[in-house]
Amino acid sequence: MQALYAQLLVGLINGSFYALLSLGLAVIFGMLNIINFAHGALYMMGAFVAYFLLNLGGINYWWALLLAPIIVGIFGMILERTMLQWLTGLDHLYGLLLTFGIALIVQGVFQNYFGSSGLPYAIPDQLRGGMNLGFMFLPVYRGWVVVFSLAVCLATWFLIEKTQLGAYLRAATENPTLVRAFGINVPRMITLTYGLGVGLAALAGVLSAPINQVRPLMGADLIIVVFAVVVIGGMGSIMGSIITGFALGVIEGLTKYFYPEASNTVVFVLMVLVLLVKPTGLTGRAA
Amino acid sequence: MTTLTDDTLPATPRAMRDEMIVFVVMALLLASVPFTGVYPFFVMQALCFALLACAFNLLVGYGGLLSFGHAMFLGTAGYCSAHALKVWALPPELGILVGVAAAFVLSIVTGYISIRRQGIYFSMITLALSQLLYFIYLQAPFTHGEDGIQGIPQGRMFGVLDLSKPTVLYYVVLVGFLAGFLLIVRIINSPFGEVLKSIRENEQRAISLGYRTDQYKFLAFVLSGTLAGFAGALKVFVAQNASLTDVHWTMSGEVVLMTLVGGLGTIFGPVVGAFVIIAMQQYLAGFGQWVTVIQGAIFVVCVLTFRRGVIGEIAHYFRRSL
Amino acid sequence: QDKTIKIGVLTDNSGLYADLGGPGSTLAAQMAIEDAGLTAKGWKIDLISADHQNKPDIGTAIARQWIDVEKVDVFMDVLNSGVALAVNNVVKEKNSILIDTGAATSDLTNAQCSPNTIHWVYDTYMLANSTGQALVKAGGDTWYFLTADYAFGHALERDTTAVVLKSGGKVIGTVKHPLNTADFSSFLLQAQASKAKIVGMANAGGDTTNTIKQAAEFGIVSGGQKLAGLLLFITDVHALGLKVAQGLNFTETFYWDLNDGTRAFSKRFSERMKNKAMPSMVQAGVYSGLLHYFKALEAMGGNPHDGAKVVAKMKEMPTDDQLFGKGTIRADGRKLHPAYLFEVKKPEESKGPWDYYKLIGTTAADQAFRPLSESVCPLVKK
Amino acid sequence: MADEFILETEGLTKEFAGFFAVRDVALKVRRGSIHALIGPNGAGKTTCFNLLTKFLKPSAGKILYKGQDITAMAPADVARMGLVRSFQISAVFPHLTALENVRVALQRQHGSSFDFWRSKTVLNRFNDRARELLNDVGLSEFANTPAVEMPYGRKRALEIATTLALDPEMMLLDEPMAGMGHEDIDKIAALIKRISAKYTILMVEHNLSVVANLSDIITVLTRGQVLAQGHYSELTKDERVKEAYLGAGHA
Amino acid sequence: MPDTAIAEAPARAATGGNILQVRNLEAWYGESHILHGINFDVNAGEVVTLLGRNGAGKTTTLKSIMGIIGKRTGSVRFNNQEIIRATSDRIARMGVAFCPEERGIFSSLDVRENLMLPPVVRAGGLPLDQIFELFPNLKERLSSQGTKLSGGEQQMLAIARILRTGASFLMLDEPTEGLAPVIIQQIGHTIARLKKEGFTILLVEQNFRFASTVADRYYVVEHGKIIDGFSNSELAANMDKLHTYLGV
Ligand SMILES: Nc1ncnc2c1ncn2[C@@H]1O[C@H](COP(=O)(O)OP(=O)(O)OP(=O)(O)O)[C@@H](O)[C@H]1O
Ligand SMILES: Nc1ncnc2c1ncn2[C@@H]1O[C@H](COP(=O)(O)OP(=O)(O)OP(=O)(O)O)[C@@H](O)[C@H]1O
Ligand SMILES: [Mg+2]
Ligand SMILES: [Mg+2]
Repeated sequence: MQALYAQLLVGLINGSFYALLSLGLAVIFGMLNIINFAHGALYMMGAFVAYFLLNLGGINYWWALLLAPIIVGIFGMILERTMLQWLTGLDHLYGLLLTFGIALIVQGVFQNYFGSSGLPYAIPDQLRGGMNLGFMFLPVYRGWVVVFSLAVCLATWFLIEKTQLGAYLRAATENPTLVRAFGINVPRMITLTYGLGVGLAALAGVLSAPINQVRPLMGADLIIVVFAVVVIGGMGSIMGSIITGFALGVIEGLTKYFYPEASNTVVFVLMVLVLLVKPTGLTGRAA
Repeated sequence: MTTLTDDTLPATPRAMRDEMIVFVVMALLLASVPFTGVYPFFVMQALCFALLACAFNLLVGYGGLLSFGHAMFLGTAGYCSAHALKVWALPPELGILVGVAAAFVLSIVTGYISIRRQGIYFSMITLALSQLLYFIYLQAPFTHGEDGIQGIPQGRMFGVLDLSKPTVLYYVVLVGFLAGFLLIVRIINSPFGEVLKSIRENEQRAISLGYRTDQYKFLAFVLSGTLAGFAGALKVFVAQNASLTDVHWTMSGEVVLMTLVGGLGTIFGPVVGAFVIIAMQQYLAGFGQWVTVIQGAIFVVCVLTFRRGVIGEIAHYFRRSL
Repeated sequence: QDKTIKIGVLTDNSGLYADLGGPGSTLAAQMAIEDAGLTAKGWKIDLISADHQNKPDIGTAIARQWIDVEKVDVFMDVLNSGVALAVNNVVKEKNSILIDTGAATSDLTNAQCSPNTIHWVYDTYMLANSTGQALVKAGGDTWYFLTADYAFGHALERDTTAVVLKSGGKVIGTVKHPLNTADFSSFLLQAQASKAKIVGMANAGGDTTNTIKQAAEFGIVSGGQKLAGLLLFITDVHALGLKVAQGLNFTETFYWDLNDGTRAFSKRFSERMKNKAMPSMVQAGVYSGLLHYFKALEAMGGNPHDGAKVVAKMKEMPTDDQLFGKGTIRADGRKLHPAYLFEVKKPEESKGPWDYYKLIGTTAADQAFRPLSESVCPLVKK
Repeated sequence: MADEFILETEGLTKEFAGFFAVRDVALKVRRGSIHALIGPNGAGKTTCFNLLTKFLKPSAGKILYKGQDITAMAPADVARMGLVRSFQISAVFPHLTALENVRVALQRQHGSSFDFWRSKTVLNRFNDRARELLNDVGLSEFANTPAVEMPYGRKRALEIATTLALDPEMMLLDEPMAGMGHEDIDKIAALIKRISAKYTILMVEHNLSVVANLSDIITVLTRGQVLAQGHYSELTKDERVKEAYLGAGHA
Repeated sequence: MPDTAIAEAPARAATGGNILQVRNLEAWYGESHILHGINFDVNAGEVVTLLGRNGAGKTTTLKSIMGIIGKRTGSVRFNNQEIIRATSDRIARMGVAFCPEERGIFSSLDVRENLMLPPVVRAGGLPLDQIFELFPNLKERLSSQGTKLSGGEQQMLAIARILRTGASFLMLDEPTEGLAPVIIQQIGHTIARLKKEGFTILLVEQNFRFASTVADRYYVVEHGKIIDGFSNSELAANMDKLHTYLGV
């Protein structure tokens, strides 16, 4: 029984990464209609930027948490301005391909310069060590990850769903020309939003740097699962992907305990089931 | 769905004549490969992928259904054929049949599950199904996991054609490809194909005309899946192995790329696309670590500048449908 | 007599394994050509390399083309078991040569052995054997396995379990995790709860490094358990950093700091590497394997372009080089040399960059690999 | 009696999350008549159409078509029984030519729509009939024009031709004249008049002169319920109808 | 607050005189040349109606003014400022509002969000309670998904949402299409009232009967050109010509 609690908690921790990553993806998909295949690569960049900040600039983890998303976000905005922008109004597929190409380039460049096995990034001193919870040993850093990502998720949700911004964005996805004709500078808004989504990916990257290796392919391995989360949550639904992210972490944790062989598969089984029962995902709007 | 294909092109009788001319030219070019010194294995491999891409294109380019799991048919047929040839020691023609049958059954099952889903959800459910299958194949004993099924005997087709001779194998693969290709062209230009196109254009309207659209989409899915399986079965003879690569999602992605690079919804596009991508993989293999960067750059350039794909751009330029 | 040689380095240039093979393997081949001194004696040696992207079908396609069009005589490196087995088949069919220094699968010299293939550096049987035996002897008699859930992981676990049991140890549990798992905390918690003295990692690549990193976080090692890597390379340790990797036990057959010979070569090698990395055992194997190949050709007085014949000659001659010392090649194609059990140093023990290992045990060449009596290879006469 | 009325509904109701778009509607459409359904915006006319053609599931009530209960049928099957609709927002196959648009419907009628092994040249046997239909709606010169490139009014006409190709027994037309210029309106009105000899027509339309000229009988819907039914001349005198629909200014 | 703004508006109109001046406007959809030199003026406080057959280019004219046609040349001056090259968001913020013929209701937004979507560009828009008074249906369906509205309700919503923004120059493309006679009358009243409050309106209409109740002046568009123009008082005299132009 104790072991079960431990698995639940661990699942929650993983869930917070899924939530954060799929949140960024959901923002970009739901608001901009871009299937951002480069998300994994940008997540990886977040981790690398944190690494550079520390090792080249002596800038610590806490600043990295702020700076890396901004730096990668700006990179994302440049991508949007120079490339993605030209795809508005076209089928999803083109955005997917373009971002896939971008992901290949980014990963390739990083691999070329930093090898594929990765670089070490240490847990910040303040968050080192762990607590014995009785039923498990909880590393402090993991606790921090859960709390922090939950806060970021909720803040993003508020920004998009509870302010006018969300409505502008959704409308702009449907008919950018008309929204622009209402007096909103749609291109700028889209660029900023893409930056926001990308920044969220980078933030997840910084958070994961001390836990996982900082490797060029760290995001490529994750991206498909994160896509699944977004789909299960209902594409483009912010709250849907947050909840699904956390829930999937927990379900995966339980699978790892009861039937570990299936823990990579469970997400896809879940996805098939959810889509069969609710064709637009758990909280999805009609397609 | 916003249009993926270049629909500004006319579909006139002239188009069908153009298609026949290009087809004959293509067949002659391919038939002369063994005499040109071009390396035949490369061409054979490309032919298998070309057939796969054509099958995929049938579904997306004409049925409007973007499958993101087409590798599952390729891989399943590959594994089943390989197993039949190696373990059951069946002759090549039966080995192919086993693979195609497996893909056929799989496409019925997956089609049944996925066909009612719309747009991006269809893509995602096919992706999920193929991922499920990937993990099953990763663990199933008969696939030999990471190592794959290796050293598959090529055997004698119909007891006479010695497939271990590259030239014989080449022509067998070529005939297989051309047959598959012609079937696809016929499907596209058939009464069924017309209905499929109209469903893609406006499904609600098709329903209101009394079409049970799910049935048409299902048939298209099964045809496409089975033909993709045929490609997978042929590929076994070329590569002489069946591995996880063929069921991984990146393979499904590659098929999409091939089709797009060549021109989605064009008849010859997927063939050209397959050749371009396979050539890229072959010739970039020497570029060391820059391979992925170059590949990525090519995709980016393609999407930004020649969105209609090679054939699509040509067809558009001459205002012909190819 | 024809005195031309063409060498093909077929490796992973862009993926997961690019650091331990990749461009470093090509460099090692280049150095072997330079050091062999054959060019001065009128030989003409060409070197090409390509990226198989870890895909067996790309691997076989390149292999075929290299043999048919480029006239490549010998394939080097070929890491990734799936690709290696596929290339092994092509090489046999076309009577070429494969000196595999990168793949782990012991099938290359067992069920799938071939008169055209030599497996140079290490294999799964040897890793399991050496690490398992040494750790049990050192008191690690209870084991818990974290096993990658596919053929490779299963084989590694099975072989290690056999060794552990034979040496008097006990396996008290195992958990199978899927390939490419990002998070191991669930599995580590189970390993921790088992209280086994040794946590054996029957996995590879990113799975292994992630396990190690997260084990440090969950205090596995500081809690008194020992981590045993069954397949790990110096490049992994470098990537992890000593803080995290310290205390790890695992087996390699080459380390740059073993003796003067290895140090001399490694220093030259590292100077020519872009990131100043020391050679991995795979890269070292490329160098050593090629030198032996050259020796055989020289003894034959020219290149007969007949794979089986050259390999037979190579098996006849004893091997000897700076990197792996004296050794032999068995009938099944297995190259024999000693295996070393290392422990990763604590950060304070390390005297400089790449100073990572303490040697804690050596298994003699004739003990390290699968005995011929257990072999099913048809080339072995019984 | 089932013969007299081709379509009947009993207690037809559609609720959207607490909002009754259609409530307890009993409609009887006489065979061979032109029956108009009018009412203020949001009265539930389109919803009624959607219910009748099964694009929506009724929350309650029963639909009888040719004496048969079709309440639980699928939309395509209803269409196959000869009950065919047009859409309020024009619905054509945009990248097919006008001829092909019509042919798709003919093809459904005459089978061979699953034949994937035959050449589509077999469809040419439908060309004559398709041209005839296009001619009927005045689209002869557009036969080879893709539908996207046709002006709006022509698209409506094309939609009607496509519907006619199915040789339905009953047609539901949702605002067939919306957005048309005057000449087109007259053309389509004449067309409807002509085809009504053969088919039963149920039609929604806001253009009063059209309604007045064409319809045999009119049902007025407000807030999902039937307010009145009768001939145009009767209804224009009805105060309730004036207030709810026609407006004060209407003479 | 709104009151003062409304009070100011006529003053602006009086001094400004000519509010929109279109000269030699040409426009293309991709390759196809649609407008071949449109010339007309709209004075402040007027209701001007563009008439013409289907496909004459009326909608294209409005879109070109709004800056949402890819390629356009010529001159469009709004309040004496050249806007032919301005982006549509800038034009909107100058006080031009556009209600498209296809309505452009957003399906991912509910009715309230649709209504509140266009940002207020200046004071003087209609307050919500007045809007609901005009279109009671909307008030009832506030939390319904935008495109779930009936055809006519969508039209109401499309008009309502630009009345809120305070733009003083409105371009309405066939606002009565698909509306019940009662509502059409109401819209007529609304337009009259807006005019009184100083709004300027450029209208495109097929429903000539409706147009004649609100318009001050007419222009007739054919094949991408203005071929005629007259004021309401000259209407009777021009009826014959109109017949040939429009087939009324
Ligand atoms: N899917 C739906 N969900 C919720 N409400 C709906 C839905 N469809 C229609 N409604 C509501 O039902 C009512 C009736 O709509 P309907 O489209 O039938 O009106 P109508 O009579 O055709 O009007 P119009 O003449 O304007 O087209 C409207 O108030 C509309 O908002
Ligand atoms: N997106 C487009 N691409 C190409 N041509 C177009 C497009 N939209 C309209 N057209 C063409 O431009 C011409 C003018 O169209 P416009 O919509 O301005 O006409 P309109 O006067 O508003 O007609 P209606 O009364 O039918 O609304 C028509 O011939 C039409 O076919
Ligand atoms: Mg309606
Ligand atoms: Mg118009």
